[in-house]
Amino acid sequence: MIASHYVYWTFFALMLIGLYVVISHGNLLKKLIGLSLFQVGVFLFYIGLGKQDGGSAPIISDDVETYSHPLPQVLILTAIVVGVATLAVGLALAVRIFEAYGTVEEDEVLERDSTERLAERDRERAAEHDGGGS
Amino acid sequence: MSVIEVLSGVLLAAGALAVLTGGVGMLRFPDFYTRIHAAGITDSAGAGLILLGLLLRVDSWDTAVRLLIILLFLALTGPTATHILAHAARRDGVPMWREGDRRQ
Amino acid sequence: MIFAVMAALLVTMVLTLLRAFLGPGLYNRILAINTFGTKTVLFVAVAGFLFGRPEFLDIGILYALVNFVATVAVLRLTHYRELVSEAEGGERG
Amino acid sequence: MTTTFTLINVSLLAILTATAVTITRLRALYEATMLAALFSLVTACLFVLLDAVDVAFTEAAVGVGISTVLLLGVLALTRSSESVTPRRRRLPGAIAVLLVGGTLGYASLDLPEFGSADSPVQRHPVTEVYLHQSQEDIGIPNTVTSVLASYRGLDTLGELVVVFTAGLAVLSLLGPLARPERTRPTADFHLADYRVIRVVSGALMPFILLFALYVLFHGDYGPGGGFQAGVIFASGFVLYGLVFGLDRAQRVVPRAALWLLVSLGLLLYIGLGVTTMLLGGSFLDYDVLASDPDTGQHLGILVVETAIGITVASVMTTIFFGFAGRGVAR
Amino acid sequence: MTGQLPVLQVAVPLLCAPLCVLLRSRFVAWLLFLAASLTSLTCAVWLAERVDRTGALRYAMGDWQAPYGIEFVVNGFNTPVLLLVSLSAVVAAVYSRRSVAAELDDRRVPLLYACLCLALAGLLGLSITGDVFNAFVFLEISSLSTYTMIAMGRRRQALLASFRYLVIGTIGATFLLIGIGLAYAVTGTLNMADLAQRLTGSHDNRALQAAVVFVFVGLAVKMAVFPLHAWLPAAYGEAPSAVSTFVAATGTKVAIYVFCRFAFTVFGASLVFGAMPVDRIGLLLACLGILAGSAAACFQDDLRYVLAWSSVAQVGYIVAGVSLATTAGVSGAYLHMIMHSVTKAALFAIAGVLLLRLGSVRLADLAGLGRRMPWTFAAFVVAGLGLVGVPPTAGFASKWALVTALVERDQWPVLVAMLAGSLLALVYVGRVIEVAWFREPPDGADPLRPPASMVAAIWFLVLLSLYFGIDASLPAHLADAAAAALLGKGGG
Repeated sequence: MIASHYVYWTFFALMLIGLYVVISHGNLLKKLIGLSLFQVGVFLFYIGLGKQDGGSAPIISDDVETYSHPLPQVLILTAIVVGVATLAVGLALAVRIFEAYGTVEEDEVLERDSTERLAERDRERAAEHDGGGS
Repeated sequence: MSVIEVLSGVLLAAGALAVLTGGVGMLRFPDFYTRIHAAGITDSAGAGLILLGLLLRVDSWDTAVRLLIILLFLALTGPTATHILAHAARRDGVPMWREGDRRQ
Repeated sequence: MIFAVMAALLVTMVLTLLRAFLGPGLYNRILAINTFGTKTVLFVAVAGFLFGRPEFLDIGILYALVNFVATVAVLRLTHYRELVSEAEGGERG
Repeated sequence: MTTTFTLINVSLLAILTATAVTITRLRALYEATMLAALFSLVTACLFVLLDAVDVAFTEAAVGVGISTVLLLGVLALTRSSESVTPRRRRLPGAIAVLLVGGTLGYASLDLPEFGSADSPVQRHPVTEVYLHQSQEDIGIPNTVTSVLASYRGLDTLGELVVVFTAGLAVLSLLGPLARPERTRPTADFHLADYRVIRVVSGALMPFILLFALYVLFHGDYGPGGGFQAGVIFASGFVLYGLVFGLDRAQRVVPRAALWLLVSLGLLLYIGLGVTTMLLGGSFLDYDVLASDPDTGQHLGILVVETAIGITVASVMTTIFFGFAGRGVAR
Repeated sequence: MTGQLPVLQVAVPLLCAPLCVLLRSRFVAWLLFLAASLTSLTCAVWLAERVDRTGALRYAMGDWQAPYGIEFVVNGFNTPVLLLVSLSAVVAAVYSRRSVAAELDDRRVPLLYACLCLALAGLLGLSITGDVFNAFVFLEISSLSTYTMIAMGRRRQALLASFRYLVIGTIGATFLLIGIGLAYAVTGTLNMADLAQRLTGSHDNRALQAAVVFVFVGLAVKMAVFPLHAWLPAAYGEAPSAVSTFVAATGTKVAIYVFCRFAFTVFGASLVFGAMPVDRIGLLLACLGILAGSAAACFQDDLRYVLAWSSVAQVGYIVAGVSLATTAGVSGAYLHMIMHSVTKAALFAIAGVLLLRLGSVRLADLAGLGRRMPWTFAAFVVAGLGLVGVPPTAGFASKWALVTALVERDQWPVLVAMLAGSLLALVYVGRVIEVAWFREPPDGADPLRPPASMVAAIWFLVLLSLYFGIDASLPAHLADAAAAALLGKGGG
């Protein structure tokens, strides 16, 4: 079991490390780094599925007999591209969030939003009160 | 065993040795500036010797051309990278180690 | 012989990696990672010969290229950060 | 041979795991980004080892050439150190990791052996078709390219659309349409400090572009193809922009041209599909492009790779200009 | 040319997206989006009609037969979704012209239309594809364009909403990818029909069971099923109104369809609902979702957040129907999907009009609306009652179908939750009506005239929902055909 599955387990461990970073870290950029780690784990898992012992890259040549499977590689090429596209959008959003809030920590952003909302409500209350009084 | 194979073996062994020395130096040297020296050994001597050793083993010319291109590329970018690194480190005031200082 | 070279490369990778983990500071890490990049170029070349299909050396060329681009990017962009933060660090809070 | 493979594999996996753990622990984000680049390099080596040369090519180009540069660019624009993760945030992460890890571990008990020649993946008739039948159907040695561009051409179109969408997103969020209200001081790059790098980069530029073209057209025979070529083109421009400043880079490739190219590649791909439909085949059936199916497939794949190359190169350059332009906005 | 319809459905919106960017004119971009959605609608009607007559259609991309290539499959189970998505796109196109012009700065408008085209293409492709990995790609197209559109919202909160949706959505998509990978490891194929065939008889394969878990958790994120709904309220509440109108009507619905497709036609009901307790978990989460979503909706003070939380609850109703795994349940779920989509699109469209004319949709600012915009308010009342499920609105017909399906299986606790959810819906809709009708408008407020095109779109949706409420034969026929096709009783 260990000899035949250690590779998968390591890939799974990489996924979990990434997942942990995405969920528990509050820094938006760190979250994105974690997201890439998570995805890389999945990519490796797919490629692992296509590997064959003693196989070679699936580029046909006369003096090679066994090849690893090309399909997982094609899928992962697509997935890598999707991953980098998502990363780019996420980073652009992070830059804009920093410009709007002055921070890239999720907790601080939420805090700033809620203080803004509270301030607004207070203003409203005050306005209502004035209206009732006069 | 032909002469070329022996020669290639010698080159590869020398390259492996250089790479290893560089690696150990990378870890053991006391500060950034001395470590650049270690990096230089692996980048130039190690890479060069290994690639030359491999070059003697190729059997088709297009592989040989690619090896040469890699060699050229490493020879061009390696020193440049270390140069600007040292430059930038000095600019940012990375401390220099002198005899008797604590290792970093 | 080639296997010995591979082993040496792997050991060096680990040593360099330790330097990258230990730092200290940004520059030691950049240096370690730059050196590590060279190791990976060699790794690809040697692996090609080790497993009998040396025709994929294009990958090595690419590694050398992106390694250089990344190093330049680090140096450029870290330097730039200081300029910006000096100029308006206070405003952004 | 298998022992050699296992030894190398285990070392790389160990390096990878150690790097991942270190990344999570580092709070200095520049350092974390650098280690992420290193992580990418090791992953790419692992891909080479697992026979996925095309994937290794892409992972190195994307992970080191694009992701790292973008992350560094963003760090330059924002804050570069992470605040301490409060204890209360750790619990949900730990729970999710336990649940997912448990499920994955459970799944692994019934996964086929790693590297087995007898797994469902290898036994499925698709394998035979992609590896051998494709030599007659399409006639390209690199089966990854033929599966990518022909058998599963629609996935690749989808991938290109995703890239296009990312380009749109960055344009709309950071492009010239979304100027920050506050202008920043012009960044002084101290170009004179870096004479060596300017000379070297200048010398490398034509070589990089040539290499990109080579990768584009050599994709049928070796690792490479449109996407990889596009990324190499883009990293060439990135290097140029980093070394010679954004202004000069934008003079070489003006924004208007980029806008045009971004759409042009995608239009070319979809247009190819529409052409095959007009010629009486189904969507992306390249057989109808020429009198002889083999030539038709070659032509179709060439057009597809070129289209991908154009869009990817221009989108990645647009994205880089978007981030870099944010910093030196005047 | 009619043989090419399945691919035209997706290819035309895809073609329009780069053209929008290339031509860079607001009007042309709008026209392109309208043309794309009208073409899709035409194709969808045509396909629905053909499937109804002749059964399933298959289209092999690049003439590579499945499982070697990718195929599109049109069958009873996805024609309702195709119709729903393309019809919503047409309505959103009519509606968006004025709304987008008011909410976005000029130069970004073509980009928004390009993203709308891409989202449309992504959702249609997701509904029509017969290949699991291709489904992932289309899912990412639609998601990525949706993130982009949400980030175009007016307030800075839109940025964080988009970012959180991006992170959660990507985790969901990656889960889907893991699930697909595990299923691939067990079978070696990615084609849905081939997968289903190769999976029969391997119910106790642990990797396969894990694949089911991952695929469903990944889709649950996109569906906004109760504990994974965190992204939805802010995303719908902050997006530009045209976008929330379109996405609220289609986004989660298509994910629910994909869930059904995987559950019934890929993994098979005997594995998913027999060997694994997905039905019980589904019903539990549905109840929790209905209660939590409705309750949260009652405490919002922004109209769009009220509607968004109500969406979380409505997803619960649909999931309850699907989890029953009976023909009546699935048919009811499809019916509720259609009805809710029409109703919710109308409500978000109304919120957009209010945002345009009042500058805010906070409940406090809606005071006296009934007198200032009587027609828009009337539309809100009708659509709101549809949300509650009062006869003769659309909501009643579909909730009734769900209730009968639940009674048939003796699921009384779920029924109680649904009734409680409807009562809570009465509370949150009632709150809005109370403010809008009984509170005095601020001094000096004049009657407001919303733009004609937006009113037309709203009233089209409202009248459609009324019509479906009175005569539900068309959607009921579609829903029955869908359930029959999914559960393998006819249709093929």
